[in-house]
Amino acid sequence: MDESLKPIFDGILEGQTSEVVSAVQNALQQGVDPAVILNDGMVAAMAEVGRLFEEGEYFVPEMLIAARAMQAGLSVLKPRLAQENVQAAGKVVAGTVKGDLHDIGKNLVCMMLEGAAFEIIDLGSDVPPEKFVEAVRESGANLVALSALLTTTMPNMQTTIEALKAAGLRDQVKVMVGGAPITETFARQIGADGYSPDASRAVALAKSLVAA
Amino acid sequence: MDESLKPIFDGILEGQTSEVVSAVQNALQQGVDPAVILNDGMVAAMAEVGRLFEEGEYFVPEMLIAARAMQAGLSVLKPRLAQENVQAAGKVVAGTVKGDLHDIGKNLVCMMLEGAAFEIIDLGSDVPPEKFVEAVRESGANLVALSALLTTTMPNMQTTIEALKAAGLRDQVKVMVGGAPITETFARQIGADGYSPDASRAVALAKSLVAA
Amino acid sequence: MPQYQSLSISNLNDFIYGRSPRPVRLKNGMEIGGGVVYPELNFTLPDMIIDATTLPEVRRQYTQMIREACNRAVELRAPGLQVEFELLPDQTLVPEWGAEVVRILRDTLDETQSRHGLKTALRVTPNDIREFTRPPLMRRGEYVENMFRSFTLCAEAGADFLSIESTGGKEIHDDAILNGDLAGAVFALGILASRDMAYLWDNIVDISRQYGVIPAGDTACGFGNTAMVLAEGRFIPRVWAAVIRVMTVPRSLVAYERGAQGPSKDCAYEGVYLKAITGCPIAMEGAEAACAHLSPVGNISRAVADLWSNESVNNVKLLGGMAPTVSLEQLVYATRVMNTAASHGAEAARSLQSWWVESDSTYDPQAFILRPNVALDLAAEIISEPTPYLRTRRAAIAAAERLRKANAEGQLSLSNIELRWLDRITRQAEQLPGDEEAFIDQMIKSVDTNKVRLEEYGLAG
Amino acid sequence: MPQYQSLSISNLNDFIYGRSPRPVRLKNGMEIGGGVVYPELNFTLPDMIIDATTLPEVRRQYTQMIREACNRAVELRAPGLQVEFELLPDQTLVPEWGAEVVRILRDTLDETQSRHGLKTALRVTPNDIREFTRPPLMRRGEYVENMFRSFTLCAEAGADFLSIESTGGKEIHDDAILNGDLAGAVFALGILASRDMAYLWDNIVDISRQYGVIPAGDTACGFGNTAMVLAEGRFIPRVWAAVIRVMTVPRSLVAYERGAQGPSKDCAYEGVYLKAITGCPIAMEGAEAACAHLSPVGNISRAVADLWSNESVNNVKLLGGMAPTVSLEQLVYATRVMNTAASHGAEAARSLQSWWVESDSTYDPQAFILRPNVALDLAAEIISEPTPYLRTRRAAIAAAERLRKANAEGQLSLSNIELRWLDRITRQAEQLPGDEEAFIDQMIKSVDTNKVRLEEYGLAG
Ligand code: B12
Ligand code: B12
Ligand code: SF4
Ligand code: SF4
Ligand SMILES: [Zn+2]
Ligand SMILES: [Zn+2]
Ligand SMILES: [Zn+2]
Repeated sequence: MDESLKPIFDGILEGQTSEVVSAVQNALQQGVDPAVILNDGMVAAMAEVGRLFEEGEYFVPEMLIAARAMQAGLSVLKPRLAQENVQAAGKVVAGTVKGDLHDIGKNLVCMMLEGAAFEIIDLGSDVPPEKFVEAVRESGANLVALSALLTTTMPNMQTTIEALKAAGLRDQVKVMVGGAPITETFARQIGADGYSPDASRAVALAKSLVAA
Repeated sequence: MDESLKPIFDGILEGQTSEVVSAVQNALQQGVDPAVILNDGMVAAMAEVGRLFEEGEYFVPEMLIAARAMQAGLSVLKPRLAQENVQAAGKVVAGTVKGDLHDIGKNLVCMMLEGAAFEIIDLGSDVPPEKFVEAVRESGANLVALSALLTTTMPNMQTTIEALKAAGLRDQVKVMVGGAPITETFARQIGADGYSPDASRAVALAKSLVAA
Repeated sequence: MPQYQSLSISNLNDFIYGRSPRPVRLKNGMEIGGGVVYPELNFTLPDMIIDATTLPEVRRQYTQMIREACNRAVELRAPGLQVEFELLPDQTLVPEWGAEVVRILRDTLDETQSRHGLKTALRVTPNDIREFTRPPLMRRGEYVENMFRSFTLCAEAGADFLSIESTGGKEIHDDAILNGDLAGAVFALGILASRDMAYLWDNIVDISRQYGVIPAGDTACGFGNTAMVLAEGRFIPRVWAAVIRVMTVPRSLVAYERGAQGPSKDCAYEGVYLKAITGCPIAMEGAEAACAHLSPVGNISRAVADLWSNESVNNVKLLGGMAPTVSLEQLVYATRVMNTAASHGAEAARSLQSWWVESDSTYDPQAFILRPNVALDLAAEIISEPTPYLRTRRAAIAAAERLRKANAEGQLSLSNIELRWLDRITRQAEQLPGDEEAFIDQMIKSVDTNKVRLEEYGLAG
Repeated sequence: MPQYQSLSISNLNDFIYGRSPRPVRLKNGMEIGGGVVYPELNFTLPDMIIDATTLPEVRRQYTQMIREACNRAVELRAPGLQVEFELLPDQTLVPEWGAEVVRILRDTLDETQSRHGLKTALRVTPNDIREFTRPPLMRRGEYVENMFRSFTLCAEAGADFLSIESTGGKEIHDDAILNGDLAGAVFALGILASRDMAYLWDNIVDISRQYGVIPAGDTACGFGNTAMVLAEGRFIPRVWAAVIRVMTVPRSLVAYERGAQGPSKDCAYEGVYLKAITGCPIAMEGAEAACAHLSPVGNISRAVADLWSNESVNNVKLLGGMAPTVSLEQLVYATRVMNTAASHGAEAARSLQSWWVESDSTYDPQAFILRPNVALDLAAEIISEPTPYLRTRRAAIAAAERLRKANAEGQLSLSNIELRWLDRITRQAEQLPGDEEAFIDQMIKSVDTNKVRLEEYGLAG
């Protein structure tokens, strides 16, 4: 790893917001490529955070602190990324479907995706199909992430996918779905592009969907 | 009840084969309408057997004995029914679908249907779709009864229904399905006409299907 | 109004399943907490939509579920059967849809009772739909009106017990859990939730009186079980979830201070504490509720239960039958052994209890804090404080303390990571002011007003 | 070859769960019947077809089921885990398809063991596919070859135990059950099934020796459980199903006489008798197997179990997780309390046992005949006879007798209808000749040769 990236990496791991901000500024001054700062510094750090989480060393509170530190660093980096035309890993419109207020699972998925440098437009919970359509249209997102926790709101995932179709937006986005009652089979049935049983695997899924 | 029907009714209830046979002969000699003997004597007796079963007074062994007595009486009656062009309640092709050897449930359903004066063509178990098609074509049946007990043979019900369609026979028959893993929802999904969770209700279902 | 300044059960020997100092008796003679543990069955719809077009299918589903369950209960000669109907959001948003299901259930229960002599009871749990406005309006608006109308219609339609899983304060608490933020959790539970409970339960108790039904109790499900599920998923530390559970006690106690009589809700594991404090009977759930959520407390949760529940199961087909019937059978067997042991005397019941307790309590701090002796000790500490805020603060301090001690004495073995979290919790707890107003002032500054309307809790001024 | 002329367990005090006189030990040190009761988890595919095109989905399903179950077993710190893979017909018809699944399961079990120290065992149960010819060819033809090839390939692929639910004699027995025909049932079990078992198990024991796996045992599922399920549906009397269960003992015993070592199959409730006679460990199932079939023996079946199973569950989604994971959790809690009680000494274990026994045994004759004391008595009577035929005859006479006595003494309360059936059974039993040849001659005349090929049992000639 580049010398100047180490403090960014460590700062994120330990959730030290101001250290990360100044470390990013330093690196930029030293002329490190913004894309390298992003990928080899920040995303790599969040990947390590993810690994520590998988191993049981970190819990969500630690991840959230790391994520905040990364976001702070990112806000410094963003103008330069835009200048050099570096794209986010993907742009995701996320939400819990209509009638359903469970949002913790969805929030965790968003947090993890953000750590992997996806840009998130989080519509919250109880989101009607029209709102998903509108958000996709306005943002030009290439991914939609739907969550449902109730057996009686699962069908609203299908309704949402159909609304995207009707609006002519279905081809522009990949749709991923999740939540406790959802299965791979159900995802296939309703014409979603992918399903993941948890937030960690949701990141891998999102990456593979945008790559496809 | 007609005086001459009473010994038929009682004979069936008590499973006395030879009594039933001679009682049917008597009634015919006395000029009782064969359709009346069938419906008010025999079918009514089997309905009473069914009621005793529902109440826990009779078990299957008693029902089987009653059914055998009825069959014996029926063989005496049949030529006369044919002469007068009295139709069976319906003609049923029954079987357990391909790959599945569970047949007890199906056998009980057949027994009950027989008691309600349906004519049964029992194809046994592990019956491939072609055999169902052939039997329907040859017998001119108006009902098909499919049974499956394995989650991995349930899909063969659908295959069978499709084979009936492909053979142009789907409109001629109503298809009823059952067996432990089957649900109303599944029955609807595969395009069956009816589902019943047990043998007693299967009779009511069969009657309503042929009436429809 | 009793403020519960001392425990209703103070002797560990009297703290046992099936028996409560203040049993609840229904008109049909069924008594909860009077010596027999009954199964409480809960079921819900499979994957489907509820709207005007699907109502016939909704009716068919509930009819099938209740009929098959009642049949099986009769066949297995259950000593009695309680059924819980937890309304789905749509069934509270349109109160008529919920009440209609109540009537279906009531009819079959009554029929079963009159034909087969099976004693039956029906708990109805409308949904807290106030969150459908964000931030929620807690005391006014259409959602509040429909929610109370749902209670009224369900009472009229034949409920014996009314419950709710109310969510006041949760707007703040979800984030507090995920951030490991003790002050936030205390503010949510000790201030917001407790105030909302007082408002809500005054109303529910009123409705109950009016319709002659029994106000049964509330559950801190959205707090304690959210934390437990997150801990099972290794999203948060187990000690944190355990401490939160104890912190929910003062909040759930408010329902009883306002007139609730029990049985508490199955998923309210804080019921163990409520029973010790109030003497009211409780419903609990454990291994037979794995269909609804996995948990680390599958056996220990039986220790002082008066009703034994499956929490909830969707109406899907298993090889042995529909899932609700399968659950019913499991609950009947689970309660049979409890009642049989109890029929051999108090000592036998305590032996069985002790094996359950021992079988779970060393593995997980969330199980440990359900130990009857631990619950008695901590409950006493909690009610030694005068207000919900101070009780919640005390709960956090005392629970963390007790877990640390248990680990030191080898009754629990916590990892170093968990131990570090325990210290963090204690440090945070010790910073909580002794003065409620001071605490409120401090918290109001940091609260995210996009998420919560403080005025709805009588707070902002 | 031991002919088991006396009981291996003769003292009721030694007849307890978790302990068998002849425990079975695996290479990894896991011992069944050595003092600890382990969960045995069984799972199966959801509604889907198995053919060449769906094999990837089949793999995905089994991989998911075993991974989630192993994870949960580790999280709950199970003392060990046995998994059973009961092959579906297609997986035996094409033996490679079954063996492939065995390999998937083995790999995950091994990985779990090496990474987390969880002791694991794998039972594999090929399907008795001989019935796919009707009437079945029992000893020759393609189906027989594939069935044995399935045993071989599964042993190679990593099974620890081999079992089967063999169906020899069932061609006759199904009708006998439904007709209440005792002589037919005795002919099916005491003559046909017992002869087929000897043939089959000589082969399975050979294959086991060759591949270093353990021949575990057979179940009279197609006899005893068919009758139980029919009795639950009120198709046949409960006393008839109870007597049939006892009559299956001599048939299932044959596997042990030919070299099987246990643990017997979960669904073989006759295992209680087999344990008393052979001293081999047994698997049992009860309330936690309601997912597979309802039963009247949910608690009493725990009394002398060495493995505790869910029988089988399809991979559908419940609210709490996939159904196999839910089952696993339930089994872990059920075994925890057994092992905890036992850790307090033999008397504690016997107390727990006695409550289970008492909780079920008065309600149903099928539960009554599983009472440890009743099983010991009847098992002794059974093995006092020299041949499977005479043992089966004795089983019928003694079981009916014992049930009548229990009813008279108030340990059971049978309806008049059931009592009439009991008399009918005894009358039929008393007409069975003492001479086997005479019985065979008598039966051969009435057997429906469209259903059975007697020469396949070495009979016709
Ligand atoms: C916490 C909780 C609540 C909280 C919600 C808090 C919140 N802000 O979300 C409260 C108390 C408010 C609540 C309310 C209700 N709940 Co609730 N609740 C739960 C509980 C216990 C845990 C859910 C949770 O947060 N889990 C933790 C998270 C991290 O897991 P997760 O959501 O599954 O998410 C993970 C994965 O699924 C995946 N994922 C999730 N979304 C997505 C999206 C994508 C794109 C991808 C790829 C992956 C993915 O990744 C996540 C992280 O790994 C579940 C029980 C359960 N077994 O799930 C019940 C449960 C979902 N609730 C249930 C019910 C019935 C209700 C109520 C109707 C109760 C009532 N009668 O009042 C109300 C309905 C509210 C509404 N209108 O929606 C039932 C549903 C039954 C049914 N018929 O469907 C459940 C199953 C409980 C039960 N067993 O009965 N509930
Ligand atoms: C008896 C039985 C057997 C007997 C079958 C005897 C026979 N001649 O049928 C034997 C031992 C041979 C057997 C074998 C196997 N079985 Co089996 N068996 C059972 C058991 C215990 C009872 C079935 C039964 O007869 N019930 C009594 C009858 C009266 O009920 P019923 O069939 O449900 O029928 C009623 C209704 O469903 C309805 N009905 C039935 N058919 C129809 C049709 C119509 C048109 C209508 C309207 C209604 C209707 O009316 C009937 C009367 O009310 C079930 C358990 C269960 N929970 O069902 C397992 C079960 C079906 N078997 C199972 C398995 C796995 C097997 C085997 C693969 C075992 C093995 N590994 O070797 C083999 C497969 C054989 C094969 N190729 O098909 C599993 C299926 C799992 C899965 N994945 O689907 C089950 C569910 C057991 C379990 N819990 O694991 N089995
Ligand atoms: S955990 Fe279960 S019982 Fe509790 S609110 Fe949530 S859904 Fe209802
Ligand atoms: S009852 Fe269950 S375990 Fe036994 S053969 Fe039938 S399917 Fe297999
Ligand atoms: Zn709840
Ligand atoms: Zn609940
Ligand atoms: Zn089995």
